[in-house]
Amino acid sequence: MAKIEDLKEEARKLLREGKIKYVIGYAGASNGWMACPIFIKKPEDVEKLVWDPTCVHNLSRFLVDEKRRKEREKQPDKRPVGVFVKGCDSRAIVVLLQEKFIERNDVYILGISCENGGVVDEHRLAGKLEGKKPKKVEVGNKGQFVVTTADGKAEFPVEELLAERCLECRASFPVISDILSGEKLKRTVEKPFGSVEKMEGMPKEEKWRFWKEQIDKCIRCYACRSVCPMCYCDECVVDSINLAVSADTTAEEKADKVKWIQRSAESSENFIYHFVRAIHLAGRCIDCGECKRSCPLDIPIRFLNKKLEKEAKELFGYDVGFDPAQPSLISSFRDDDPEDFIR
Amino acid sequence: MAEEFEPKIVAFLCKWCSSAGSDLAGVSRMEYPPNVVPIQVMCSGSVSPLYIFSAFNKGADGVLVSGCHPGDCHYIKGNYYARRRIHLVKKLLEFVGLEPERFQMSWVSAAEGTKYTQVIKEFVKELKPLGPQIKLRRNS
Amino acid sequence: MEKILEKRSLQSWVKKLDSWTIYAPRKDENGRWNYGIVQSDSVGLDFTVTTLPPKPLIFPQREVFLEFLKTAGENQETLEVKEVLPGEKPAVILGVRPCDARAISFLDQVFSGDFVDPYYWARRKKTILVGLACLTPPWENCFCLSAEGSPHSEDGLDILLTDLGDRYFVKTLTESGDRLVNEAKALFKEPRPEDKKKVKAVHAQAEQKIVRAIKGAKKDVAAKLKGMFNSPLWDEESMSCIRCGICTYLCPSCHCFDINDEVDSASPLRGKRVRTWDNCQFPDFTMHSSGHNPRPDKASRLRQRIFHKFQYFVEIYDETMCTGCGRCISLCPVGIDIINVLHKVNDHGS
Amino acid sequence: MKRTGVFICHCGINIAGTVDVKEVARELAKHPGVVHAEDYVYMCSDPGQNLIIQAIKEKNLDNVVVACCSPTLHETTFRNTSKAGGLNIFCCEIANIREQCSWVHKDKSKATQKATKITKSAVEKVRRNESLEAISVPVTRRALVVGGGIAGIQAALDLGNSGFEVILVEKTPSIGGHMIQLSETFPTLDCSQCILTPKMVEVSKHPMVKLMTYSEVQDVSGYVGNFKVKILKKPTYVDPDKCNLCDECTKVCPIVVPNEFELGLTGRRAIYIPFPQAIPASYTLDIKACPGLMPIACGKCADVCDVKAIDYDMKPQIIEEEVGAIILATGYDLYDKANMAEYGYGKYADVLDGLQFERLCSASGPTNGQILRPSDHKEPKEVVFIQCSGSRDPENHCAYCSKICCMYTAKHAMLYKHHVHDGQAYIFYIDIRSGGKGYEEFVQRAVEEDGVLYLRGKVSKVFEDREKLKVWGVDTLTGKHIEITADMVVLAQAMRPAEGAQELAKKLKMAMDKDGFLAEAHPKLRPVESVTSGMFLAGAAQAPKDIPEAVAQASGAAAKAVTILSQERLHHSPTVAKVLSNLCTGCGMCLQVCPYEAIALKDGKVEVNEVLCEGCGTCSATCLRAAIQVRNLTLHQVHEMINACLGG
Repeated sequence: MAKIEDLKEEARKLLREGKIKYVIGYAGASNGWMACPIFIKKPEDVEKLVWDPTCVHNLSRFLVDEKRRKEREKQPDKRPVGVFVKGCDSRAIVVLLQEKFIERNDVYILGISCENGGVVDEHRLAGKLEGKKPKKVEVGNKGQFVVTTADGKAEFPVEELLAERCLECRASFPVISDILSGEKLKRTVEKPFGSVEKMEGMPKEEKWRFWKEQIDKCIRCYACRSVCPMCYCDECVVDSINLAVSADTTAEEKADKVKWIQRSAESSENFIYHFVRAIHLAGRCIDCGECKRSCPLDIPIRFLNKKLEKEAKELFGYDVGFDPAQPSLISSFRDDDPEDFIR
Repeated sequence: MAEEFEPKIVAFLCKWCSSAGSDLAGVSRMEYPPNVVPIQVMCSGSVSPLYIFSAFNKGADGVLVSGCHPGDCHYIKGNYYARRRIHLVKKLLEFVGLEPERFQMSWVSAAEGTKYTQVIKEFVKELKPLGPQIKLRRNS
Repeated sequence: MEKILEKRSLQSWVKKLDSWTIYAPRKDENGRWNYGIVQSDSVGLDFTVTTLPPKPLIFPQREVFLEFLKTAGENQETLEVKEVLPGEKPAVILGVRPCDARAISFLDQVFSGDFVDPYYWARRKKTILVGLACLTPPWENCFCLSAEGSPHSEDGLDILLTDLGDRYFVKTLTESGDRLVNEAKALFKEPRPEDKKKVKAVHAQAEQKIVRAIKGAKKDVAAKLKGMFNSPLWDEESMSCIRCGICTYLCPSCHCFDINDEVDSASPLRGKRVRTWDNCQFPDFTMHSSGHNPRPDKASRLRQRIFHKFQYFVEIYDETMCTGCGRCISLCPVGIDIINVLHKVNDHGS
Repeated sequence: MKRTGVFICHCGINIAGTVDVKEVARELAKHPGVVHAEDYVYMCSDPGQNLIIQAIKEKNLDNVVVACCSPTLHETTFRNTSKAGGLNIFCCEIANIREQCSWVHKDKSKATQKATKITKSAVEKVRRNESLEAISVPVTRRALVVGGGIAGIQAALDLGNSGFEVILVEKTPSIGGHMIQLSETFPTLDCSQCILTPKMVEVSKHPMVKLMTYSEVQDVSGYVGNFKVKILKKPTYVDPDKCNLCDECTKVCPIVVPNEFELGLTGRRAIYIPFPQAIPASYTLDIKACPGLMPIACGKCADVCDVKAIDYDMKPQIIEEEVGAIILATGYDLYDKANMAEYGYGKYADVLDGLQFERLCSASGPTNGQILRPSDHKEPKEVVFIQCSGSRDPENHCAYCSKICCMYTAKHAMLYKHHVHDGQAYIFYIDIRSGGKGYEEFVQRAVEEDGVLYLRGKVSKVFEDREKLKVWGVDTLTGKHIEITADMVVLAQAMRPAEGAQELAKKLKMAMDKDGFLAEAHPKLRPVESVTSGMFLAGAAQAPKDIPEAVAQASGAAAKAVTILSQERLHHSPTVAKVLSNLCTGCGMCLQVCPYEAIALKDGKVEVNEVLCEGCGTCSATCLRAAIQVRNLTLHQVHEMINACLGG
């Protein structure tokens, strides 16, 4: 079973020896029962690190910030940063490496295998607790989830509380790491795309009604793209492109910026935004589920990405986030890619 | 009597094959419905998904991307990238419930004026019963 | 005036209010509450807290200011401009939490002064806010008391309801409130002395139940902040920030906006001038057309959020622009906690 | 806002018959930025063009849209007109309202609406065009030819004769390639060496050709017109200027290794001359075979050399050259017999491949032109030739047809009969492919005059049985099992790209096809050009070919190279990809999709080599950040065009 103590010891050692700049990990939060990201610079603070099924965040997202920070600084500290990763998070790092956004020695990867577990889904847990507030969620000795509330402890089978994406996860262990805790258990997932298949089965108009209702809710707070380690563009293409400005850009050109979508959070504009994000994540999304979790309006954004993950796999035999050397999904092709949809 | 619905279609035609094929249809005085407004691009591989989404957003009832047949690309392999990219876009649009007929891709060579005509005729015919595309259209 | 309304009469009251659109909290499939238009027979007030505050009902995320159309004749061009003022039916928002109502009173101040915003006020004047006092904190991160509010604050409200078990204690606070009660006079009874006593008691109890608080008075925070513009604190506290807009878009008192022309057609030139919410946490909020960004990193953006709420706003309006609703704390995807940040501000340099 | 003029051509009634051109002009006049809109009966006529020039001057136009026929017809015309009016050629765009509108529609009102949209779309585009001038780069007027076989020799000669300096690089000690190993050539049966050696001599003596044998291309950088090449010159340890070809050294050399030129049928010494007619005529000391380059280890050759031509201290040299064009003629090798399990993995001495059989037939070969079994030097009385050995077998070997085997097998059978009159030749074949001048007649001659027995079918097994070879096969025409007890079996092995050619192609960043042959830029229209501008293909490096085809392609490649070398400067369309480096994150996806290797990563951002870029725009559709876009067809331009096409 994954033990965070080994990783903590390693983190402490690395910090003490000055081999890494800081460690990105999980700690208890002040705002509720879920863990939150923590940035540890001193070896004595390593104690604060926790590992439990509420460690949902994909901490590789913060490697993007680290890169930006280094770019801004005149004399950047180029030591690697330590980062705790689950299986899905590690695959995000693989994609970042694949796209040369970071280099392998920018990061010291502290991997934790979810083994047969994963992370809890807030809504599923709330459903189980019927109004009671959770205080803590832990993994019990038989792998079950133990939830502490004001009324004491309650136990649940893992499948009942796991996030849907964890139930569909085919590699619950880090595929790349410098130190690994826990086992690389091969899981057999009967329906890795079950949730998407359910939606595919809906009649066309029902699909549309579902998505229209969901996308109408969007207020374009952009939490989905902000939390996403793959959305590392300095400026999203759907925003007016400001960064393209150079010294020779004329005022007229500035005024004549391309506007793919309006700022208004209207249905049509929201759709385009979510389409663009989905298509830009095709072959890049590693299904960490953070976009869905972060959405304050519970839009199931993950399905759009999962759908394209499914197509990438089924149409093009493309697996995301296992091999940093493979060409990207959309910058490669096979001679026999299907073309039955073409006239 | 209400006027018959005339779908608005944007067609992205690659310069070397499909646009040339469309020119051939013209030279041969073939007739097809005037619903399609063509945009000539250098290669089907240069058609960004943004173009397609944007066309629907701006009120297109249908969008066509047309390029050279596999193996015939003027730029060797642009149409292979297009094939993959466009396929993904198509799957995505269908996933949210857009009618599959609204977004199509074709291979039309410079010699296939007849095929171009046929593609347009069929496209228009398939779009007519669907009525205007309001799902993704701005201000609808 | 002070009245009693039996809980079972709530729907009958709403039924009488047919000259208003009635908004009340509704629960979605994920268990989240949000305001929506309701019919009298589905009105209920057993909600916790809405994800979005009632702010968008008065200050919508998108507001059309004017429509324009340029037509070219043979020799001259004509430009038609038509102002579009909100023309919706008057509205009643039922079940406004006191913190959210207080926030609307801040917006009232912002949108008046030297320039009275006609769009804001067109809606605001036609909207009646019926509040519901909190008897237990609706969620774990409420801190209204230390934000100079209270679970039964009356600021910004037209009516405050207090749940007394089988009945609501109804206190009207404005003429509009009175009018709303008078629409169904017969349903409202005079309160008994024990009702009044009970209201006081539950209000006092409610205050006791609030666990979270900002230590330190607003003046101290504001003064402290003045010297902290260049503090390394912002960098540290913003480490986990992901630059999303949840904290601000969902804040009941944040009100920054952007104005854009949405062009529907180039010839003839036709479109709308539109105001949309904007968000100081977005990198492009302060992006200059030169490509230069004076707030280039998330530290400077977090600093802006705190300074605006606890320093700049205090200087102008003598209020902190925060009512302690706790949304930014509970909904932050990475657990950034404004109370913690303010505590660190307070501890700064000591 | 830029001032645009719109000119709508009637094209007689070709356009005006279906499109209300006046209406289009009226609509366009209302379009923002359009300050002038007029129609005219023939815009391409002199008066029509003068209208445009006049309007540009009088109305102070910044750009022009001509709504007329397809841009393939008059784009150049009107761009030149605009230039005459003082505008950059990119300030003019064509709206195709004839081929794509008036000629294909009948409903006048709808055609007019469509023509209006097409024209507005062109206005939106032209307003955002940049004024650009053709990209111009100087040309290094020399060429590099890689590979000294017949294709390379021919290309080098053609280039040299055109007056350009050529560097001909050959990796082995002598030029000549595989052709010099052949005995006779089909269909004329003239002696291969007799026709090739004069060319070898010519190229080696050519004043414009610098011959570099025993040399390999190590690295190529730069781009069309401006390549920088690093060539490794391997040491031969023999100074060719001093060597007088006395051959004393080989007599004392104690080492014997298989002779490559004779395909292992005989041996050679560690110091050797590849074959008598080798060019350059000089010895090479094979460092891999030599016991050591010092007198202590052996030193016999140096001792015996009177002219002191042997220099053990000779070092490899890296020679840098600058060239403007490169021709690759790296040739082929035969598919290794060791891959053929069914034919004995090449382990039976009397199972030969085609090149070995050539050497047996050759008068200068190991048997002096007598056909004898390698195992016992007896004359074979029954010889089985197996075609498609390794070719046309997608499951186990190569999927493609090696093209020349049908012909050379017929030749082999014929030559065999000419040598062994009482022998019998059998040929197992799948099909006979004898397309080519005189080829079919040649095959018929083998059957009719020389009594060669053609058996349609595949051989399932070859095995040794009492000093003979048993060949089992099926005649698919009769369906009968066939067993032949043969004295010799000759395999028409498939042709593969030459050893090392793939590594070289990678160094040169040249595309290869799925079989490892070098890929041509277009299978039909650009068969001698590679995908990389300035690099050309000749001979079997591109695909299996016979001698005349290889020679023809070599001359074609040379002519193509001359189109570059004959110019002082190269001009290239400026509508190429441009990087917005603020947005680029260096993910390299554009680099992966670029068919021309025109994009490179530098310091975490990509850069476009404008000379190599053809402006296809696949990079721009791939980029997630719109950080790479094609000039004058940017995402923004297309966005506005879409809007105009939809009436917005």
